[in-house]
Amino acid sequence: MFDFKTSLGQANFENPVFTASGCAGSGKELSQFFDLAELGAVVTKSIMLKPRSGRATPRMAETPSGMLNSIGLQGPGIDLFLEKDIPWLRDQGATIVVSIAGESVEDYAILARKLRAVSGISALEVNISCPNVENRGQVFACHPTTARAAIEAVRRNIGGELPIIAKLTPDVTSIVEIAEEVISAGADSLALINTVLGMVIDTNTMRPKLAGKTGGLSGPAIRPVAVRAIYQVHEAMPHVKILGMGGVASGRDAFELILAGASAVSVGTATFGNPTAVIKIKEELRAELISHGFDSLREAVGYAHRPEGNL
Amino acid sequence: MFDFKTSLGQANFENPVFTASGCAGSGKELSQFFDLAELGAVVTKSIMLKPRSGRATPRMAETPSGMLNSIGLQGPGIDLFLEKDIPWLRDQGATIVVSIAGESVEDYAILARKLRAVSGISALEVNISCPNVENRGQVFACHPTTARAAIEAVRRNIGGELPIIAKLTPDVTSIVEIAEEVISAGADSLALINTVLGMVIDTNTMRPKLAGKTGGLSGPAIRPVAVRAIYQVHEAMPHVKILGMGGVASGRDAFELILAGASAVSVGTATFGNPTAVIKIKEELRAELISHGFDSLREAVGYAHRPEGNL
Amino acid sequence: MSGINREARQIFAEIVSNKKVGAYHHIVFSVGELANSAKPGNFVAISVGGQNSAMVLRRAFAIYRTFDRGASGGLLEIVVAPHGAGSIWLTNQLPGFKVDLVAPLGTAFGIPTEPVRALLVGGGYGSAPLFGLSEVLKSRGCRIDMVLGASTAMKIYAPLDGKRSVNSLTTVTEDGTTGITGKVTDVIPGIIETNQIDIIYSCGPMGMLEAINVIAQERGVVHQCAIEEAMACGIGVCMTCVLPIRGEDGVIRMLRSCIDGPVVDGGSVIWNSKRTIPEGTWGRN
Amino acid sequence: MSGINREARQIFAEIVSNKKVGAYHHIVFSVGELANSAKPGNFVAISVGGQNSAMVLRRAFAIYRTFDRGASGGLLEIVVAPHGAGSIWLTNQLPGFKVDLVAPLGTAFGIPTEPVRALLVGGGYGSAPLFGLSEVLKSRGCRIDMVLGASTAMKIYAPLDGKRSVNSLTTVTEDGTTGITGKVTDVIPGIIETNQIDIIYSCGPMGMLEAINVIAQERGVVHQCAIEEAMACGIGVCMTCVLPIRGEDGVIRMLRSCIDGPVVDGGSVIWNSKRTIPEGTWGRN
Ligand SMILES: Cc1cc2nc3c(=O)[nH]c(=O)nc-3n(C[C@H](O)[C@H](O)[C@H](O)COP(=O)(O)OP(=O)(O)OC[C@H]3O[C@@H](n4cnc5c(N)ncnc54)[C@H](O)[C@@H]3O)c2cc1C
Ligand SMILES: Cc1cc2nc3c(=O)[nH]c(=O)nc-3n(C[C@H](O)[C@H](O)[C@H](O)COP(=O)(O)OP(=O)(O)OC[C@H]3O[C@@H](n4cnc5c(N)ncnc54)[C@H](O)[C@@H]3O)c2cc1C
Ligand SMILES: Cc1cc2nc3c(=O)[nH]c(=O)nc-3n(C[C@H](O)[C@H](O)[C@H](O)COP(=O)(O)O)c2cc1C
Ligand SMILES: Cc1cc2nc3c(=O)[nH]c(=O)nc-3n(C[C@H](O)[C@H](O)[C@H](O)COP(=O)(O)O)c2cc1C
Ligand code: FES
Ligand code: FES
Repeated sequence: MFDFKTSLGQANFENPVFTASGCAGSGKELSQFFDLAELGAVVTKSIMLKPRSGRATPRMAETPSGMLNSIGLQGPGIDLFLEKDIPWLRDQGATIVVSIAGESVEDYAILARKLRAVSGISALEVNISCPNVENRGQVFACHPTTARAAIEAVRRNIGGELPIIAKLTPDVTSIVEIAEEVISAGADSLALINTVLGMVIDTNTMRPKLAGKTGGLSGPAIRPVAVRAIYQVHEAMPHVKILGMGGVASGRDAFELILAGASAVSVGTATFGNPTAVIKIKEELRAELISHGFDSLREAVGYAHRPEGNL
Repeated sequence: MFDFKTSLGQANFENPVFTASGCAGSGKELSQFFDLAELGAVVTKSIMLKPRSGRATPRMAETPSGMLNSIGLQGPGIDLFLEKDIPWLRDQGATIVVSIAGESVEDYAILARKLRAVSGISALEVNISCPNVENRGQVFACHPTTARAAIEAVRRNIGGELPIIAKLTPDVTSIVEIAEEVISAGADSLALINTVLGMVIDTNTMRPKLAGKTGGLSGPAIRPVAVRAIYQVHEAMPHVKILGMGGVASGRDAFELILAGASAVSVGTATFGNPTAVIKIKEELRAELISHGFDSLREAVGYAHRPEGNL
Repeated sequence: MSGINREARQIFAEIVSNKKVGAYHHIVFSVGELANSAKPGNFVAISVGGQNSAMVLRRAFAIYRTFDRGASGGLLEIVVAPHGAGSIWLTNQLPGFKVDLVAPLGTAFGIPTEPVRALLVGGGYGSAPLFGLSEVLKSRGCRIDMVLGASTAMKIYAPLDGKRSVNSLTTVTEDGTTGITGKVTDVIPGIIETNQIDIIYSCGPMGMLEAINVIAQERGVVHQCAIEEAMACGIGVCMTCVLPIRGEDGVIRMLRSCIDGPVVDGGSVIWNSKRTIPEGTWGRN
Repeated sequence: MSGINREARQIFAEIVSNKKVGAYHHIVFSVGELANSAKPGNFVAISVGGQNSAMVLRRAFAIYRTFDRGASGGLLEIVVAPHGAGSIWLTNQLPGFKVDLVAPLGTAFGIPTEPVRALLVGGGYGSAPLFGLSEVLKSRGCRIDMVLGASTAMKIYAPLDGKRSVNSLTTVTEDGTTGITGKVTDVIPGIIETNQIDIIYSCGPMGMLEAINVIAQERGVVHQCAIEEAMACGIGVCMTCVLPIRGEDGVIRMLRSCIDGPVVDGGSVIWNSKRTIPEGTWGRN
């Protein structure tokens, strides 16, 4: 019997294929295409303290083998989210990972306190790839000190139970440095990678296409960046579990991230091109692992790091 | 009459479309497909002090809308290069930009001294996106201090005449910070961007595909990253001229980089897919500029930065 | 007019025919039972570029009409303007080729329960969904006037059989190559007055919809319009396609045009807000 | 055997025919005058995936043969194994479709000035360039033995008309579905001895070329082989396709297999050096 189970920190999952935060809402819209309980987990769209309109439109631009987005974390705020989305997801039998995002260290602390007593959540993904209003809009995950502060605030307030997955941006000089910092600050595992900062200029209007000017690049175009980041971090900290993401559109792609060191994989942009992508990828990944002779997913995690000479 | 001329520092060019360093050798191989004198400039492959075998193979992997390479700066060394390649290029009537790369600050200094008296060179592109053997293989352009040291070494040794174009990597937390540093260290203008660090794992062998494990991602996949970097740096330092590159495969793409703030554009990976890409892009760019009503290339540089409301 | 379209299915649909009509391509797909569940106003989302395409997102097209011919024979038709790389690719596919298609998506035009006097206004290929709508309205005993506008005659989509179900048809082109010279908004006020229009249904470029809306609101005419926002997913999960809409509670929210639209109440839209979030929008900061 | 192929041209070439032959596709292009300049051993580089393809690099294929029928009628033929996305795309293109093609590229097999006894060894589709070669050798009065090997019969490419020009043909398959069961290297020593072979020409997988080379060097037979390295540009500008070759001066250099190859002297190659730079290579540090 092939063993597809995986874990991130103390959280266990039936299979390693998740939705990516911001690419599946809170699951409702995908549930008409498949049963959410079939997923390793639903990772919900990053939720903030208060309701947020998000950025003005245009919010997206297609790019070669990818897309830019600048949603600006539109959402209902944590209270409405806990009142409506979480009970609904629980009713579906979904495994839930809640993603949170803050504008200040205090935001993260409050979000963690609001979540600590909520039942039915398997883990917290802490999106620290967002602008810190207290520090000239600099992204938390871009600097060791602010990355640490955000994660410490969550750790202090979440209590002992709920595992913390810190989600990092690749837009840094050394992602290993940031990864080490957030792990020492109390994160249990890491989510790699968030989108890559990019821009498209509309050559008709001759201005940036997105209202927010810059946006986050996602999709297959960035997969080599994701694989590199996961590989580097797994090499530096082989015992830290990684939730990998970035351009996964097939079981082969998911397998590539797992060989690099991911224990589970989130699927984002691929869902936009194909509403059933997550299910397809899960089945393809299982077949891929079996055809390469693995008895379990766990054996394949980081397998690309084995010493030369080993088969 | 449409004015296609451009300049970088004190160097003037008949048109703004160049080859990208490492993607056209020293011009010889392309010269059977078109006349090198038609190019804005030939930017030669980064040359080092000594002959170099480069890295082991495999050295490349195709990726969605891009490719990874890890050549390791294979080349004959500066002496043979000056003896053979430069005279040949001069004979072709080509406008020449020489790219140099070093493993230490001292290397850059020596390279500059060897080049200062050479005639027929329009500018020096200083590739500082390479590993510094004196500093744990860290890339010069990744840190303000090492980036500054390399550029200062060139500035001190090159004399007053030859303009310096500092070529930066996008793999940093803030490219504006590095850009400001190298300009204050004496660079006249900037080349943006070098490749993005990536990795591909071969799912058959289940190991990194490239012998060098990581490689540089280039091609259309990274164009949004290039546009963003050029836009940010032009916004911060509008008077510094930029040689833009990254995923340019058509005149529309070149126009996009110019609107973002590039005064000239280098074409790299597109040449691999199409040996005459540089010429095609030059003609398409001219048509694009004219059809948008520009009388000169200069008017279009950074045009995407004009205030809202302006046409 | 809101929420998830529970009928949406993902299928591989074979192209049955692909014909150039004026500036457009009229493309017919074999979709089986899916044809039953589509309503006027709904759209389809189609993968473009084939395998190994650099285009990762679907393209949205309004459903022109459907034919229910049972499980094997259901047809779905669209009208495509070759615009950029994706739509041009689609117009180049030949009968026999299968595309990956998700439909029906989005909201439908609201159908009045009693016979009303309806004005249908289409801009360019925006006319396409109006013909299916007019058939439904006609079957409900409505009187239907139709105005179609475009820059030039080639861009007026008005098939003969489509015209059958309307009581009057006015065409307007900016260059005067067919019909009246001008814009649709030049003739709408007159028709509203003469024919005592109760409701306007519109589909076309945002600028046109906005101008129609001004006329409709001034005259107190209900206005349902099908909007066109750039969409990444088409199914409600990406939040790229939003626009500001005032709810019945008076609060402006950024709603998704793919699931709370494309058909929306023109009077509730905060028009001309591109590149800004209107003051007072829920969660604006 | 070195340097830039001055004959290389970039053209749009129409597919004249595309037929499945065993495990391969035999594809014929209309290339006009370009057919004149191709020599056995040269290759073509073809853009794949069409417009908006996510594949940015050309694919290389050995030229199987060319027909000079003047400016309008010249033909160029290749044999393609459907391997990954790019080659599969190519095998799916129909006659009438035009591809962007650069040819002839690379070095050609060296032709001896006097009649010699030649052994031609092909692995899989590696047989393709050997038929054109054998015609040239035959016209120079050479005696030609040919050995073709593959894992299975379907992967032996040996068209009837190709066999005309050889004096003997031995086929070898690993699974025994045709010819002798085994590997080409099982039969080569015997043929060298019996037929007093002066020169071996080979084309096929690197492992096979290396094994042939051991046999050739042991017996002092000249060995020209056409190698296959992953190539990004095919024209000498990217430096991805290199392999270590010992020059006449005894120095090992990383040479480009696209312009200093694909045909190289087997005796000068430093075999089995993948993922390393051999000790003593020029510029190794
Ligand atoms: C609800 C809806 C219904 C539509 N109905 C029709 C129809 O019936 N017939 C028709 O010809 N077209 C219709 N469109 C527009 C059609 O989707 C675009 O023309 C098409 O997406 C352009 O893609 P492209 O690759 O050709 O252009 P590109 O400009 O290359 O597309 C690049 C990206 O921008 C998006 N985009 C570009 N233009 C538009 C646009 N006008 N609207 C939305 N997204 C755009 C694309 O989806 C793609 O993601 C509709 C759009 C929507 C949202
Ligand atoms: C000089 C030369 C001559 C060749 N002659 C033939 C021939 O006559 N018939 C034939 O079927 N094939 C031939 N090949 C191999 C052919 O180029 C590859 O099979 C093809 O590039 C695979 O592309 P793909 O997209 O199908 O596979 P993918 O694996 O998807 O290709 C991904 C990338 O790897 C490269 N690549 C993958 N496999 C090879 C390979 N074996 N050799 C070189 N590059 C590779 C591709 O070019 C591409 O850049 C030749 C290769 C070379 C270098
Ligand atoms: C439209 C869109 C919205 C996103 N929203 C979020 C978000 O709210 N929180 C977050 O952590 N990541 C967000 N992401 C990033 C994804 O979760 C993921 O890290 C990234 O897109 C790379 O994966 P992909 O290439 O599979 O999309 C978003 C991505 C997209 C495309
Ligand atoms: C095969 C290859 C070799 C390269 N070699 C160099 C080099 O020697 N020096 C350098 O500064 N940049 C080098 N580059 C980077 C290019 O000059 C360019 O900055 C980058 O590829 C982005 O442009 P592109 O997308 O048009 O290729 C190389 C790129 C490639 C693909
Ligand atoms: S298009 Fe994705 S939410 Fe509407
Ligand atoms: S393939 Fe580019 S140098 Fe040989």
